[in-house]
Amino acid sequence: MKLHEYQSKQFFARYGIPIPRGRVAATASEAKHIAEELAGRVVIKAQVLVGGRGKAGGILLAKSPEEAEELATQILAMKIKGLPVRKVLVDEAANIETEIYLGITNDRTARKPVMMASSAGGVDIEEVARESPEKIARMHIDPLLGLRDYQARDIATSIDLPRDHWKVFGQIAKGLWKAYQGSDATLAEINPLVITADNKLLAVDGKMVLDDNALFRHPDLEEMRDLDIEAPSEIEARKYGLSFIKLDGDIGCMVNGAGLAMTTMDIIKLFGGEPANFLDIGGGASSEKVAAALRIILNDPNVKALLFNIFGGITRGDEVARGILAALEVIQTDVPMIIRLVGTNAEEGMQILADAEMITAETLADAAKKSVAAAGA
Amino acid sequence: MKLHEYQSKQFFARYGIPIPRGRVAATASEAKHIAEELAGRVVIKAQVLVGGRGKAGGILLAKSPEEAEELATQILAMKIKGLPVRKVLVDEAANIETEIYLGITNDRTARKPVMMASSAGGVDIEEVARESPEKIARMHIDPLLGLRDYQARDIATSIDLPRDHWKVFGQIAKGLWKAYQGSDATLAEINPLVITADNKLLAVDGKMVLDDNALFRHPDLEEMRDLDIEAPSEIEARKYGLSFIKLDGDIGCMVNGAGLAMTTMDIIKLFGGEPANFLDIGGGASSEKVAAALRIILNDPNVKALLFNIFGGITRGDEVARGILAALEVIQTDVPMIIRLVGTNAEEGMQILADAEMITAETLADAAKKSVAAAGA
Amino acid sequence: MSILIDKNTRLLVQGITGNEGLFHTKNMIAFGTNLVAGVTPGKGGEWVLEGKVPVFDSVKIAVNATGANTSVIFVPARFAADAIFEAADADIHLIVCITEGIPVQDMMRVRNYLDQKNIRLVGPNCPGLLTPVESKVGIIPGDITIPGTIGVVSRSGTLTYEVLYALMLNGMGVSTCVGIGGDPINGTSFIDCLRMFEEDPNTEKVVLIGEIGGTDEENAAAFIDRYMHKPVIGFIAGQTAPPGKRMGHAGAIVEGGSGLAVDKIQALENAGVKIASHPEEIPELLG
Amino acid sequence: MSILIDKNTRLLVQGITGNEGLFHTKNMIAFGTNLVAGVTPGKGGEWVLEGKVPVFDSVKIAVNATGANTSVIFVPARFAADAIFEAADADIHLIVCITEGIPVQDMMRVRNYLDQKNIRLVGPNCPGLLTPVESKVGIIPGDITIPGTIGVVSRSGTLTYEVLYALMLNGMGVSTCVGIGGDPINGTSFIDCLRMFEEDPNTEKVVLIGEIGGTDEENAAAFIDRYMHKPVIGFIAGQTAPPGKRMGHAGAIVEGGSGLAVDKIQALENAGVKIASHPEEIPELLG
Repeated sequence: MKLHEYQSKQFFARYGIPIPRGRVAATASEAKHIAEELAGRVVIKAQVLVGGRGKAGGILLAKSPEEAEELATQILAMKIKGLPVRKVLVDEAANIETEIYLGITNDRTARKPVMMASSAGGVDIEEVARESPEKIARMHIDPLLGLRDYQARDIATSIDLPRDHWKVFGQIAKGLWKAYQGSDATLAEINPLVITADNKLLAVDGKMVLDDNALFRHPDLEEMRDLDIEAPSEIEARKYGLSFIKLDGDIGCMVNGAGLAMTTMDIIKLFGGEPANFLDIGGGASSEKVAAALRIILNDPNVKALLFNIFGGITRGDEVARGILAALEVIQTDVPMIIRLVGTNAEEGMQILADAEMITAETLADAAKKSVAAAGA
Repeated sequence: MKLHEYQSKQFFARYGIPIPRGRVAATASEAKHIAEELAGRVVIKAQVLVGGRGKAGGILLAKSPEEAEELATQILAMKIKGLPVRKVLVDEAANIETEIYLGITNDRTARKPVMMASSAGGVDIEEVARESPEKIARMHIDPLLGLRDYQARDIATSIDLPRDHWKVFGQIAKGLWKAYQGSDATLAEINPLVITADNKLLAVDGKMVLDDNALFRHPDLEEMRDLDIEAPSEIEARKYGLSFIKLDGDIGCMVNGAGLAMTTMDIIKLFGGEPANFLDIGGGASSEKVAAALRIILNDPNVKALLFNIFGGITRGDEVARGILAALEVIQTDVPMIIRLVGTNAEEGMQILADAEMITAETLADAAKKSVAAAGA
Repeated sequence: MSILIDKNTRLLVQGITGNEGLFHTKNMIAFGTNLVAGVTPGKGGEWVLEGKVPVFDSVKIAVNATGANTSVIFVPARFAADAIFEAADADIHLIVCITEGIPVQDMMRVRNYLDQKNIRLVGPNCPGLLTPVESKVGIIPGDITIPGTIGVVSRSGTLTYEVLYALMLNGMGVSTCVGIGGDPINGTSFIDCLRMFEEDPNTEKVVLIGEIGGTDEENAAAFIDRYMHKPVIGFIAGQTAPPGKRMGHAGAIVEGGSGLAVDKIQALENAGVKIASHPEEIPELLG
Repeated sequence: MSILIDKNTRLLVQGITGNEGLFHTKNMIAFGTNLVAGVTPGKGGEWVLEGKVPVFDSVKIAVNATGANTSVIFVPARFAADAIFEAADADIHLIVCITEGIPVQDMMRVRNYLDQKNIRLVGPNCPGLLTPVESKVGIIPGDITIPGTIGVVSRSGTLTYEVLYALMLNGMGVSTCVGIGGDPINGTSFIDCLRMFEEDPNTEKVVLIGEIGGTDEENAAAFIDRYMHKPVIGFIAGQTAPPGKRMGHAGAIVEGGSGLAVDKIQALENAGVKIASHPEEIPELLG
């Protein structure tokens, strides 16, 4: 789950990280009021959970409250990469001398958090990582000990930070670590962390991504979830505990197990089709869950065929079959359905579906071929 | 540094440990008001930093606010093991069914904190440890990981705690761990942790000892220090960074280094004398510090002789000698002084003291013998 | 005939009285696993499955009473890290964690702790292990394998069953199948299993089933290139997965251009691994 | 001729630009210690003692530049644990911490961390080590020992000097003197040193100087009884110390009836150790 810039920065501030004065506004007149309070140049920043806001015109500088209102009006009317801008952050404009990158994420390979810093801040850090990895200093953090003071100093040394900033930088780095750990983040970054004209460190932009699996520990953060970022069908799916991702193809698929679901998508493509979604109904799915999954897939008008691929283990073929029948009683559809049931109670499942006019398949390859054919018909 | 019962329990409550309703009072009328608020039987408990309050009559039960006032008057007039009772805690009386001991301390040998629990709570746990150690369950805590849930359950199992209390006991154990860790304690204990007649767990008495070396991290706790527990001379000594402990003998000693100071005490005893104090002036002591140390020792009217034993390393003999002279200019004293200076700048030191009419000694044994003789004269 | 588990495995089930735990305990016993004990705190003294399996309050007590040497964990995600610590501290030397959805920072602490000791964790978020005829630890269906000489290692669940089933249909037997799980931080890597299969005298060929996310397959390719003598057949799921999206498994995500299926396939092919274009092609490539 | 430090010791001083650090750096160099570098964060690039010793910003940089293999720490107590971690993570294999007053919970974390690695810490709250003629790491005065075959290990500072001085006055030389420090949680125990002295071909006899508090002397007695062939002479300070009071050293306290001098003396005597009644008796007992 991603946090907005303003949420991330507020969270950082709790841990002693200096952030610009500012507030979030949902209307242009609010933005004007905030600009009046801040008295001076302000930055109006679109709060959307995608990168490239700046290039899209979502970050603008206003010299007066009136201009702030005008620009906020303009930004609040925008969509950036398809996402509507519902809020803007109005921040005091900083006089930036230097831009630094500072972030913490999980290093899967090292199985430790890693702190990364670069004197080439302010831009896309993944681009820096690709094109000049030597510009990024990396420091693994022992998850049992946490970030140590000397490590923060080593990072400061690595990016040639002037010595008079080491102390505050150390506090910021420790604060970022505590924010990361205290929220079960998978990413916590300040980009840019700037040195201002009056020689202060300031976290001008911030980003946090939280571990969905740990949100039970952070109900306050869970409440910050922005649903705009997800397709309505994905929100609906989460309600039912389904793992669903909408794609652009025309062959819907319902599979049990994530790896098998990906494989089903891949094999559809392999035989010339395009999957309309990723959908894992999980282990031991109930008929209600199956019915919900079916509704969600068929809600997509692009879907021209639907492939069920169920390898029964914990999931029982008869239960899945009953779910499909239950859903089809409610939903009227002409979409051809291809079904492959293997494993636990597969035969019973096939019997239940005997009257449902479905195309059956023995193998996965066969099922994929038949689906591609059905979608093309 | 020890915390009072009421301070410890308030600290425990911050970490979710259930404590009885109650407040501390410095006067009997305050105690009466608190008893009125609590409406019911209350316990009046002397707040002094020594054990055995109960046996000394410092813990009494009051059935009415009037009785509370009366008993508080009585307790506030007491001295327990020489310490004046300045405050009483007025707590709602609990209906106690079972008394449990739960504590955390440092295990020096294992180099880990250890949680201890016993179903034989309410009494002196050191006595239980001596006489029936099998009644104490012990569980080491990994200082890098902290107390884990399963460990709290294992402790509960070990003391045969009824299962319906495991969950709350686990929260209390975790709370105690956090209190211990969060305050840099060397001891945090609940004794007794009781099961009440209405089947609730309640921390009826609590004790915390903090690590003096870590108080820089806890200025709020440092403020709670009760100076009554220390001899005025010990408080004075701490101001000057001197390590001083008052004893009952008549030979004062001033030594550099803790081990050597103990050895000096031991050798005085070995040759038939009794040391009046332990005093370590520390490494590289300044003449100001030496002068302060001298004043503190000579303030004790029992002192009949004073032995200086200085092994110069970082501490310089001449500096010590100058400190002694400076102090003797201010303090009038007839106490005979024996001095042994060895090591760095010892000769210079002895020259400085040449006119001071002091008894000199070459060896430690010689110094001790001369001191004993001087005190006996 | 196997790696990690065999006839000598004495299994303990953590979370045995839950629905899932009980269901799979029954299946593991039916398979023939030597399942000696269960643990559910607060239910010590009970028995499950008509008195077949004793339940204890803690792993330590269970180990002392039954000599269990392996544990399989079915407890809910928020308690699972603690269950792993408990098993590790009770000197269980093989811990298999089925649970899905453990917070990743919990797993980093667990993994860094276990690395100090000599304890193997398989999973979490995995189907466990199966050695035909001898022992099954986890939830892999017991009726889709026959004994043989093919070692199978996979990050997936049902996709693994698909492969096992295809092998069986083609008369091909398995030495041991290990599901290492779909989480970004887990206990056992492809390399760990490849090394054991390489050393196992009864394994002749290995099937490796990877998916998008991370670099475990790339690391495996480097290992195969340098150290493996036995043939390895591979399959990588997620070629059509969009970047930046978690494909069900917490670890199945392409991030910052890393973790792509195409790179994994390339790395494995460079190491001499034959890559199947879909699971049912695997028996043919093993042929 | 020694344990732990010798001519090959390449020493680095953490906290070199502080008063204490600088003072003792000068003394260690005067003694002949091969002192190659200093570390003070923020002062990298400077030199101290008229250009004799380069100062670096971090231990890692200093180790890379100078090949230091041993570190001595003079930084203030609140930063000392971090300094130990820094040295440990830079692969310094012998860390000597002079600093007094480190919080005990910091030391528990440090010690448990170091135990996972193969790194020896001596101290904290100790005078360090001295091998006559070869190397001095810490603050033991350099002029109160002559080379010889007696190993000295002690929890104390000036009391140790007292003993060294008495040995010298009696013409007795020392192989290595180790001050293990007066804190309740430290890096090196009596047993660690006894084992090294037992194995050191140039040590013939050992002097052990203990004090009240803890059970390190009792543990040493058990070790001596079972494994030591070389004679050990002991002295225990604090026979007259009252219970419950910390006698200067954080670790010198009799608690709950444990840590008494009389018990330590008894244990050591039972193990065949001759106990001196005061320090100046030690040369006689070594006789």
